[in-house]
Amino acid sequence: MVERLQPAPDCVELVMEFPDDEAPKPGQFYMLSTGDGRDTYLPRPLSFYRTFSPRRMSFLFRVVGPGTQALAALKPRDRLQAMGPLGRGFPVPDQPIRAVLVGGGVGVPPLWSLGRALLERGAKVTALIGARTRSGLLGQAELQALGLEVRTATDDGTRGHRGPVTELLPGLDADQVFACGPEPMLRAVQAFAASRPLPDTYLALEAAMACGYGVCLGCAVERAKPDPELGPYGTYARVCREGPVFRWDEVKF
Amino acid sequence: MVERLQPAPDCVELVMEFPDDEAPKPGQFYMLSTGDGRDTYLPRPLSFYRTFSPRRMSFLFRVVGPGTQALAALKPRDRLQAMGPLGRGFPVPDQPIRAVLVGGGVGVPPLWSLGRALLERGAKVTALIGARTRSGLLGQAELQALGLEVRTATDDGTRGHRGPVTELLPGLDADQVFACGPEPMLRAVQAFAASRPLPDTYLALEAAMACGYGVCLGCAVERAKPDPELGPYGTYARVCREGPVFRWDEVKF
Amino acid sequence: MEMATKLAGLSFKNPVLTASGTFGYGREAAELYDLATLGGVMVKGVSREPWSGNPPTRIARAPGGMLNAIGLQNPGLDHFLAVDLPFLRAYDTKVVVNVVGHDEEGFLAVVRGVDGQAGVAAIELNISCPNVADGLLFSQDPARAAQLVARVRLETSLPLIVKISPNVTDPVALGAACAEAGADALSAINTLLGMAIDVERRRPVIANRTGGLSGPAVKPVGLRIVYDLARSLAIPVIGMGGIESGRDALEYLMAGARAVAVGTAVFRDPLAPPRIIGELERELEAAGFASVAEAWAAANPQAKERVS
Amino acid sequence: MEMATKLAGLSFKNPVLTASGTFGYGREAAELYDLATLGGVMVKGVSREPWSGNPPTRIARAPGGMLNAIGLQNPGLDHFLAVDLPFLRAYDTKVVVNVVGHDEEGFLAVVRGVDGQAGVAAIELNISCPNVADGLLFSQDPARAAQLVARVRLETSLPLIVKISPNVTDPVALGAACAEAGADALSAINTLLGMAIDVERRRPVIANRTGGLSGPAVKPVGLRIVYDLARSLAIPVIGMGGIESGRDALEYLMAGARAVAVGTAVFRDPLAPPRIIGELERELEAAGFASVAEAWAAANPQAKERVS
Ligand SMILES: Cc1cc2nc3c(=O)[nH]c(=O)nc-3n(C[C@H](O)[C@H](O)[C@H](O)COP(=O)(O)OP(=O)(O)OC[C@H]3O[C@@H](n4cnc5c(N)ncnc54)[C@H](O)[C@@H]3O)c2cc1C
Ligand SMILES: Cc1cc2nc3c(=O)[nH]c(=O)nc-3n(C[C@H](O)[C@H](O)[C@H](O)COP(=O)(O)OP(=O)(O)OC[C@H]3O[C@@H](n4cnc5c(N)ncnc54)[C@H](O)[C@@H]3O)c2cc1C
Ligand SMILES: Cc1cc2nc3c(=O)[nH]c(=O)nc-3n(C[C@H](O)[C@H](O)[C@H](O)COP(=O)(O)O)c2cc1C
Ligand SMILES: Cc1cc2nc3c(=O)[nH]c(=O)nc-3n(C[C@H](O)[C@H](O)[C@H](O)COP(=O)(O)O)c2cc1C
Ligand code: FES
Ligand code: FES
Repeated sequence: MVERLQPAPDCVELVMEFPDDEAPKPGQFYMLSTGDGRDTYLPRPLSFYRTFSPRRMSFLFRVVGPGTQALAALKPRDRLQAMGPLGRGFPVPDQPIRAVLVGGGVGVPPLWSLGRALLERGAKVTALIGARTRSGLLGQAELQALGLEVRTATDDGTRGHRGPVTELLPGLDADQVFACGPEPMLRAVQAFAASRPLPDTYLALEAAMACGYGVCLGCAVERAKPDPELGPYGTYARVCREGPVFRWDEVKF
Repeated sequence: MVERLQPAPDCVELVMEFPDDEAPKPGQFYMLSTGDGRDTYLPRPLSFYRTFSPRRMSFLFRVVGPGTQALAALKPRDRLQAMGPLGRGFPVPDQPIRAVLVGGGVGVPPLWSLGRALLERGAKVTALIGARTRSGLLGQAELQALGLEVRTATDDGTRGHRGPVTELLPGLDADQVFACGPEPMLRAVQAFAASRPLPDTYLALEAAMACGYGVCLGCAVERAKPDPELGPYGTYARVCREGPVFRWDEVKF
Repeated sequence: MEMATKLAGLSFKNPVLTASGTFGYGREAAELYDLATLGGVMVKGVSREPWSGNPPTRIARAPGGMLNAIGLQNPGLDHFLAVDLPFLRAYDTKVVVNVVGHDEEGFLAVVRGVDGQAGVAAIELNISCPNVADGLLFSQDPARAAQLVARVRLETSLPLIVKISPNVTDPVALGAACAEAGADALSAINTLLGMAIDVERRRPVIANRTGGLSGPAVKPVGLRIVYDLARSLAIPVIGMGGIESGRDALEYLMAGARAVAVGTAVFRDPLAPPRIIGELERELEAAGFASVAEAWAAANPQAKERVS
Repeated sequence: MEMATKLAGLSFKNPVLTASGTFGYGREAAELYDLATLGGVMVKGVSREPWSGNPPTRIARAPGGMLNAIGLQNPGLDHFLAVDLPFLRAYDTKVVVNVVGHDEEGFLAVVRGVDGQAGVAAIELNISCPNVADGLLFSQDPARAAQLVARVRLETSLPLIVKISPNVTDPVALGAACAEAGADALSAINTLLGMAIDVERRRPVIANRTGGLSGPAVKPVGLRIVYDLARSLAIPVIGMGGIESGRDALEYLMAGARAVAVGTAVFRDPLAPPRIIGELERELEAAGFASVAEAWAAANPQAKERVS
């Protein structure tokens, strides 16, 4: 761990230096383990946020329980275990599309690298970020610094649109939507993709995870259209392996 | 924690600063807890070693398992929980006696403050310290610095007498013997006290402890002469409360 | 915050008790804080005659907890009545007497002895100690447990709490048999049978070979058993096993416990019980509960017991 | 260091296997290291038909471990035989097929299906899964377990391992009934029934309400059960529960296990099994043992089983 930033009262951004330089794809994640604390036996999944060099990147997270508390308590030069990059990230189209990114709360991290990759391919990218209140809006400056247009929404109207961030969607022209955030927000994006329709809308999901690499079957999410060949076995997909990014119509939650 | 010294390959001395200045008596101990590691749920008992000021003292210990490993991994300015001083220490006679202190391995810590207290009362004090090999001899310089005469013994003869440190006892004139160290050594001191006889010989015992303050009954040691009033209940004494210092003829082990 | 709780006809000023065997008879803790802050005190097991307990080593560390095989060392009924009870009686807190015996007569003698004594709020029958030869005798067979409870019931009108073992196939069946036989409440859980191996000495660490596992490691097992008991039985439950914070205490209340007890945590932090009372008050508030009663079984909608 | 171990007529190159359900069918680990380094692989439970498993949330953290209620999601026998077994067969390691069923017929169908298939070294009957409705059915009654084992015995000459539940009053009685009925070995332990409460959502964290506790927290329980089984029964035991280091593995061997399995530890460290093999070699050396066989039951002098 190299540096610790605090972009919001209950959120921490940790900059880390990795021993190898396996470049992650937007939407992929890492399993992070700290020490041998009693409540941190399982590693915790976190999306990577900004990449500064092939071996230096950051993680942005909200402190909600013992795992994120232990991470937040790290001091520069402390070491931790990181496994990754893991999972299937966002498919980045080669054409210069009109993309809208939607990030709720700590759903912003995967959108940073996605936004950058889309811009590199000539896309026109708008990022919508939402939070309960102004101080919870994350990544606005960082996304703007990439060259994205950023609009904001807060539940209490203290900044930007007052209401769910997804209410900004209908006003935009988009070929594809990419979203990451809390379940109700993702459900609203799903509904929007169905209504337009916007088939190439992708959602980054979360799930409780034990392993992060496909062996525990803990991170189940229901498939919308199970493969009939698999029978009941096809009911659930693994968020860590088949996801965390799914097309909007692949999953039910 | 203020400073970390390494007096022997597998031994560590930690200097600590306490928020209060309750002065411990020679032979008393503290229960130390570190972090919330999986194998360090229980605090670990350690005798205090040197006192530098009313609020600054040190602990000297051998690294044998997860508890002592966690203590040894502390860095200056890390904090830890310490409860104490606990237990019944050595009775320090007011007369200027001829005292012999016997310390085996990491049994040396309680002898430092005891030696100092005896010297203050005009006693003539000889300290015998033993170890398996030369590098395991602890506290020689520190005890000499107090003004004690120090003799050494090692199992392999690499320094001082070759053989158990207790073999040095018969050659000395003593009114009282005070001992701390591994069980076989304490048994030899017991036998010596019985043979002379030296009724005022005291032993500092160890036992597996959970609480250190008398409530768990985990630290049992058999009483040599149980109080008949107590019946079977009197079979065992608590090392943490009735001890850790016992007269040689109070306990069987 | 309304912290009072009622169970088995008893009113506790708050739902935090100290667990049996981790608090002696209160003397050591009383040097550190006022015992009147406690909802109640469950004393170390009392037997008819004094017991010596097991030979050392009695303690081993364990991941997230510890093992013990104290073997119920205690000074016996007479000493308890003459010395320990008078000491505890002086505090404004509820004293629950934990009772042990090698056989039914042993249990009955202690129950008769404490019945009617001033300062005894309730009796807790420890039929689930894994560390004495016959400790689990009554737990292993619901019919035997029920017979013991029925006989004890005839000897006392004090509220009768039976301590449930986690080392059984069906704790609910055990609890149901005890309820049927006249128990007013259950306490759960006692320790889990476990072992530690000393690699250097090539033998179990504990002289008794096996010991009882306690501490945070057992919390999920305790929560499950309390939840199942509360869902199936109409008598109240006192929850315990690995409680070291107000949050843990709240989880037990939400699982269906009317009160909780703090055990092993007092070894790491002698002030844990009063600390937990304060933390619980704040946790209740943060979780949006106006009282302990409101938190009761909030995560267990099918819980059966209603106010007693 | 002689690392080989034998049990139930099988020779393992070393005593470290991967535990069922924490390793899938080996595909993910094979991306990370050569499966041939392993003593053996115990695959995720296989049922006659594909099973969907439980709805999420399936996982919760626990002090010193975790809870899971996967509910035995698996692709079923045909898929296993067509896809997974051929994949595993390519590695020079012993494949143990973990078998599950809702009823006797379900178990028998899978046993018949795998019997005689190239690359299957042994069968492990999972009669102790706490996470499916009928999972503990056969564990809770030694007579029912014995009947199942006896029927399975008629269907296969493969070494038959029965997985013992820690959620029973008397694991030795269960093991004895299985041995009597024809089991060649036992594996112990499966997970302990537990629960976690989500205070914010006011409900159990896991959708299935209860889950199985695993990881270091359960190590003392596993050691105790392995020790008791080895002391009482003449058939060998594969020990598991909370093993995360070579030291832990050695403790199980010294308690009386002929081999061990690594489960939950692979979630924290996917390379745990090969790491533990290396560590075990050094631990054996440091403890003065010349072979795995010599360490066997070194802390359990009354252990019964002799070389098989
Ligand atoms: C692929 C992926 C990427 C992610 N990326 C990010 C990211 O970039 N930034 C970010 O902030 N988060 C991210 N998350 C979420 C993050 O992993 C969780 O917030 C984190 O694991 C929480 O761990 P904790 O120990 O701090 O909290 P926990 O308390 O373990 O879990 C958080 C919540 O889960 C419930 N819970 C789970 N287990 C228990 C239990 N045993 N007892 C009680 N309650 C329990 C509670 O409601 C609790 O509030 C991601 C998750 C996934 C799957
Ligand atoms: C009053 C008192 C004063 C003391 N003063 C000192 C002192 O000044 N300096 C000093 O060095 N020591 C002192 N000790 C000893 C010290 O407390 C122990 O060395 C320490 O507690 C060991 O803890 P650990 O976690 O490092 O090792 P552990 O591994 O917990 O214990 C050490 C040994 O105990 C056995 N053991 C215990 N539990 C287990 C288990 N679950 N599994 C396997 N093996 C186990 C093993 O043989 C192991 O080597 C004192 C003890 C007492 C009672
Ligand atoms: C050292 C020790 C001694 C105990 N003695 C008793 C006892 O005498 N009677 C009893 O019913 N339970 C006894 N118990 C069990 C506790 O009361 C409690 O049920 C158990 O430890 C679980 O709670 P905890 O994890 O908070 O300790 C003892 C536990 C410990 C650790
Ligand atoms: C996520 C998970 C899934 C499991 N699935 C199975 C299974 O399919 N069949 C089985 O017999 N045991 C299963 N188990 C139990 C393990 O094989 C093992 O017995 C138990 O977890 C104890 O070992 P551990 O503490 O090393 O994990 C599972 C355990 C976990 C954690
Ligand atoms: S987290 Fe283990 S399979 Fe996805
Ligand atoms: S250590 Fe608890 S009584 Fe002595």
